[in-house]
Parts: sequence; structure tokens; C-alpha cells
Amino acid sequence: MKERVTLELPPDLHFLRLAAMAGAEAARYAASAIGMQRQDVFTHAVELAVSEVFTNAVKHRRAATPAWHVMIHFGINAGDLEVIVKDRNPHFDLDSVPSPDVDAFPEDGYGLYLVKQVMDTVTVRREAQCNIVTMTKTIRPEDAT
Amino acid sequence: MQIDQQVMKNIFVFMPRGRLDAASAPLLRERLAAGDGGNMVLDFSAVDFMDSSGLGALVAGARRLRAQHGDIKLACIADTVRRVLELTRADRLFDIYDDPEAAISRFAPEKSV
Amino acid sequence: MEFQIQTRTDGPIAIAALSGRVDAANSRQLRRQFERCLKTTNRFVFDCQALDFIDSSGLGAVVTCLRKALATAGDIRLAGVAPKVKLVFELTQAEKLFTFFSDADQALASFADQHA
Amino acid sequence: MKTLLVIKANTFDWLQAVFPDRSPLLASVCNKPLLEYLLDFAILCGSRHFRLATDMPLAKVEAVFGGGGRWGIELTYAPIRKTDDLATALQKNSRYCAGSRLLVMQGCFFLHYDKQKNYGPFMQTTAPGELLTCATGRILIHDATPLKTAPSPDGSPPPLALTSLRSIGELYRLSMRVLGRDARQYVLPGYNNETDVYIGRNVMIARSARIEPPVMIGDHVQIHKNAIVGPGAVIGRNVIIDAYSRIHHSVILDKTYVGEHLVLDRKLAGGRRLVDPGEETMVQLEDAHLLSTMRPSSRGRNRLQRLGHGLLAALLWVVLAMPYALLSFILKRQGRWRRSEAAYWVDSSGRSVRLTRVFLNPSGFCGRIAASLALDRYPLLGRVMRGDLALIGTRRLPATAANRAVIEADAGYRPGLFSYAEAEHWPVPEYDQDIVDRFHLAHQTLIYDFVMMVKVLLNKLHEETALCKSISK
Repeated sequence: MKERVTLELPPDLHFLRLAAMAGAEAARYAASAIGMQRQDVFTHAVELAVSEVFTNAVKHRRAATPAWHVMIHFGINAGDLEVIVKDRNPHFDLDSVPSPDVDAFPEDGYGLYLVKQVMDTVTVRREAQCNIVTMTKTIRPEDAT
Repeated sequence: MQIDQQVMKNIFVFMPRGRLDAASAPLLRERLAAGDGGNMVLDFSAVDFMDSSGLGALVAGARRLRAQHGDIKLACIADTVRRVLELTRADRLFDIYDDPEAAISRFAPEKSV
Repeated sequence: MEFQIQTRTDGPIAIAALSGRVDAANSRQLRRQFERCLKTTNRFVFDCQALDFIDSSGLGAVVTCLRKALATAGDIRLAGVAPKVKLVFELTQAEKLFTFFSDADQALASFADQHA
Repeated sequence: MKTLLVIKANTFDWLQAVFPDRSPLLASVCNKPLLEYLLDFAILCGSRHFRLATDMPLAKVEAVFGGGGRWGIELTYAPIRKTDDLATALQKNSRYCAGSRLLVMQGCFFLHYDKQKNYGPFMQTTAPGELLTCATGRILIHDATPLKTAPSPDGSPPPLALTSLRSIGELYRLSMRVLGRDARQYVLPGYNNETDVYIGRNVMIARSARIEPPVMIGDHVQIHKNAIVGPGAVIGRNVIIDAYSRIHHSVILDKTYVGEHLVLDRKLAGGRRLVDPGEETMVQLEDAHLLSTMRPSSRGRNRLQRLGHGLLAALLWVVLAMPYALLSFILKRQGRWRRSEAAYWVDSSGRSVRLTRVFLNPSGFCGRIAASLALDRYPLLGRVMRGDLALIGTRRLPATAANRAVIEADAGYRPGLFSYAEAEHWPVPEYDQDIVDRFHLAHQTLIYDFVMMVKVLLNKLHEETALCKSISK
């Protein structure tokens, strides 16, 4: 079972809900195809990650650039789900984004921190003036104790 | 997003409905800032999703109120919201009730003293 | 890691105070010093009062020293081994090769008792 | 009847001090989390709802227990704060607590009960109030409505007792007691064909190894030649007991590698930590071949090895060149062959290289053949010839800061084009493969690698045919 789904969305928060819900649906599809017992945590993780990354893409939009779209790609594989988000924003380096000091309860900066927590791998690379965020999460049919 | 608001026993009770994300968080931020200090209860029974933007609004609201000797208590959070609070350890910042009434009555006697 | 020779009525005994860590970094040095001492005496007390940690190469060095001492009919007695260091001796079964004493004086005395 | 468990992080300080990386809420006795004993008990009492109120992170607990469906109950979670007392915790869960008799458990303790007894009637007819108490916790019954039936005076109450948990020693002694004496009172994990022997799934025991009851062995465990396990051994999940080692009256926690020729008698070991539960002393070992983590062995990366791997890679490169050229061309045209690049760490010093990853869709005739020949790895053979990767080694880790920390902490890292776990067909999640990889790394020689490599390739062939069969069904 391998499916590919690609969405192109305008960089506008009006489409945030659509992006996140698509993430949730892709996750649900991938999880139920493999017979995962507890889908809600998995689905929520992907929905949250897509919501955060899409928000980032919209927020860091360069005002002067001509119209472009955020591309969201879901790769639904037998053992994992891959989410790729591509935007044309200025370069950003994942490792240079500091983790929030959770003990100080800051008011923002939790976004990528959450993504790293809920997804198994997160990488960012720069290619042809695009930031390409690749996230994967493994589907475990049942982690029986 | 829509935010219902009522006052019970002198406590502001806000009830946001829908998703708390970057699209709706500014509205919550604004409403929380409009309250004149004091205490608030946020009834989350109609919120099924919250991301870091929503969380940011909550933390900002709580900080502002606490600076004015007020507080925010949360009620009826969904599992999805609970997980975000836990992952960011923000669950240490809020009292979380499973019943808005209990949250209100917890504030009320303190007010009368 | 200094070896001091104490001269007793029944002959010399070397005391080595092992302190801090005995590991790959200094186990060779321990062996070299031991062998130098072996020319003078074959009875040793390793005072481990201040020894915090021993790894397998450290343990290997101590066991090699013991074998050499035994080969010349001598012995190495260990004194004041901290419980957590002793755990490593137990785990690797090196514990069975050595006799342990609570402090250096008792370890020294044990050689005298044996002699008498 | 409902159950509320109120448990706070500070009741586990003793455990955190020794095993800071392990989730205290999953602390277990005889390979069964303490929490699961409580769930079982609540079910015996006729409780269909269980709520865990805690100030501790719940993600790991939720991953194991989920919504309680596996136990046929509804399990919910409620965050409380560090400073909350029991009254506050009850108030925060007032909706849950309302309208039903409530069994409240507070603190960190072990509850002794008997699965053969029926606790339902006892719980329904006991007057509200404190039921049992110990130094570190208590259980009580809350009920707003008065008793409908008077407590029955006759009939002795079913057995019930609390043991406080304040130290590793107490946890250890409890494990030994449950294994040696009380095993029949609880539902314990594993197959139990023989008295006092519980064995989990996917357990490999060498023919010359000895098992002496009582023994409990978790899932995915390897016991190598001439090892002796028991009497009185509790072995967790993903544990390797290497050759000639002996485990008596000891507890080995999950994900632990126990090296060769070791003796653990009346000890508790987890990862690199070794605890004497009697004296309560603890040591953290640094030697990879003793406990758990392995350092990169000097022989692992020597020139001869590299040369051997390089030559094998070159051989594969030649043999597979034609199929690769042909099939990748066809698959690309069919849109079943996509490639991307990502950075991976190549050694533990922090050097990373960008590696080509091929996503191969193994449906269709060509796709299946390509997958069974592992052609998706073909572009990386060059990296093996250049010495950046081993032909077979540990799982490649993407170059992220988190993985860097993993590599530095558990230094047995020699990324391979294939991983040893693939040869073993290790059926567990990725993070559990690592310990298998490390085990093989400690034992590897060039010949050994060659054998493992053949196994991987055979597995690939077998996997594909198995997949075809399951699809055609």
C-alpha cells in the first residue's frame, strides 16, 4: 500500500484548517490501512505537526515575493507516513531554532518543539530556493506490552 | 472561531468553540486581554484542537492575569488539548477541572474572603 | 598511585593507594609500578579507600598484578573497597580471587597473622 | 463503581534518582507495570472506569495503556499540579467522581490481591472511608449515597494488603516475592506452560543455556550459549544475556545488554546501571561489553574490514548493475521510483554526509523484483566502496541534533547500507532494533558480516514473496 497525495495551498491562514484536517485524514487513512489499534494519538500528532509547519510557512512569508503556494505532500506507506511541506520562504535552519525553555513558560516558540516531539523524524533542507520540511512517523500496529 | 462569554458568581466564563490555531488564537488573545484582571474560567468543552498558537494565547492570558493577581482555570479539555499542554509542560501552569462549575466555585470562596 | 614499601619484622609489604579512577588511562602505569615493586616484595595491600571507579581495563590490570603476585607465592589484599566498586568485582567474578579488608591496617595485619 | 488513582511525581523520587530515563509510571514488578496491577484490581472490583490523575508526563503511559480498551474499561487521564492535595484532585475531577461509588487510590504502593477472588460485593457493601493505608499511600472508598444494603457480617473479606514503595530495594524484593511466591495471584505476562516459568514472545534461548524456575522472561529476549537464567530471574523486554553469564535472584530491566561471563546475583540492572538492592548501592558501568551500551570496537573500523566491505560492495555493484539500470529506468517511467537526499551521521565523531534515498513502490512485477534485489540501496554502494558506510552495520540515523546525542551516548554506531536487524528480521519498532544492531557489532568479524549480508538478501527475497502471497489472497 503506497499512496501519494499532494495539496497546494495559498499561504494564508484561512487554509490552515484545511491543511491540518488533510494531515489528520491522511494519518487516519494510513493508520486504518495497517490495522492500528489506537489511531487517535497518531492522527492527532500528524494534525498538530501539519498545523504547526503550515503556520510557520505562512508567518515567514516574504511580503515582496510574487504569489506562490505552500505544497504539502503526504506519502502513505505500509509502515510509516511521510509529510513534506515545501515553501519559498527565506532559508531556515532547524538546528538554529532554539527549544523553548519550558520551565519559564514562554508565550511562543513552541511550534517546532511540538513538531519534533510528536513526529519521529524532522529534517529541513534547502533546494532550489525552497525550504523542504520532511517529517515521518512510524505506524506501529500495536505496541503490546 | 466563536467565543461565548458569560459571568457567573462574578467570574468571567469564556467558552471558545472550534479550533484554537494561528487563525483563531488572536481572537482569544484579544478577549483574554479585554478582561480587567480578575479571575477567569475557560470552558474548553467545545474545543477539539489546539496547537502552539492557541497555547501561546493561553499562556499570555494567564501571565497577564496573574500579574494583576487574577488567574485562569481550565475546564473540560479534550485529550488532544491535554497532550499539547503536557508536551510543552504547560500543564504545570494551569488548574484543570473536568467541570466548569467546580472551577468557578473554587474561585468564588476566595473572592468573598 | 604511589607504592610505599613498609618494612615489617616479617619482611617488606608494599602498600599502594588507588584513588579516583583506575581505567584504561592509568592501568598500564599501575602495572608498571607494580612490576617494579615486585622485585622488592611479593606481598601487597591495595588501599582502595579513595577509589571511586574501576572499569574493565582497570580490573584487568589488578587481576594481572594478582596473578604475578600469586606466581611468586605472594598475594594482593584489598582494603576499604567502596560498595559500588565492589559491585564491579562481583559482576565480573573477580571478587572470588581477592580477599577484602575494611581498612589498610587490617589488610597489613592479615599478612602478619598468616605468618604467625 | 469508578476508580481514581492520584499519583504524584515526588512519590517516585527514589526511582528517578537511579533510573532518570525511565518513566516512573511504567515502573514494573515482574515485567508488569504497577499501574496494570491496579487496573486489574479495579476490574475485579467491578469498576469500568479508571482515571489517572497525575502531575507526571503521560505520553509514554498513554502509548502503552491507551484508552483502556485492551482491558475492557474506559481509561482517562487528568493532569493535576504538583501542589494539589487529594481534596483538590477530587474537586478537579468532580464530574467524573459524581454519581457513583468511587475507589480512590493515592500514592505509590503495591496492592496485594488475588485474581481468583470476587471483590465486587465486598466493595459495594463496605462502608465509605479509608480501606487500607501504608507509609506511601492509601486506598479509600468515597460514596455520597448511604449504603443500600447493610454490610454482611458473615464471610471473611477477600485478601487485600498494601506494600509501600520507597526504594529500589523494596521494588526488587517485591519482584522476587511475586515471582517466587505470589505469581498465581496475578495475571502475569508471557506464556506459562510450565510451573513458575513465564516466557514472552520472540525469545531465543541457546540449546546449551539453562533456565531454572522461577523465571520470567519478557518479549524479544536472547539468551546465549551456556548462560544460566534463574532461579529467581526477571528479564525485561529487549534484553540480551550473552554467553556464559548467570542471572540469579535478579531483575534485568528492559533494553539491557548483559555481556559475557558475568554473574548477577541478588542485583538489579537496567541499561548501564547496576544496583545492589540490599545495600542500595549503585554503579554506572562504562564498559560496553559488561552492561548495555557498547563503545565502537577498534576492530570495527579497521582497514581490513573496510576493504572487505568495499570489495563485497564492488561485487554487488557489478552483479546488480544491469538489473539496476534496467529496472530503475522502467520504474522511473512508471513513477514508482523516486529519490531524495538527506544527511546522515556516518560516524560517532559527528561527520555527516548526504545520502540518496530511494523510495521504491514494490507493486507490479518490476517493482517486486527491484525490491527483492534491494535495488533501492544500489545508489549507496558507492558510499560503501568509499568507506563512508559499512555494507552491514547499525541503522543509519539522520543527521539531527537529537540523533547526535543518541550516538554520543550509546557509542556503538557504525552505519551500514543494511542493518543487522534486517538479517534477523527483527519484528519490533525501530528504536528496539538498535540493541540488536549493537549486539552484532560487538560480535562481528568479516566472515560474520558476510553471512549476515546473505541473510539480509535472502530475507528481502522472502519478504517480497510473502507479500505477494498475502496480496494475492
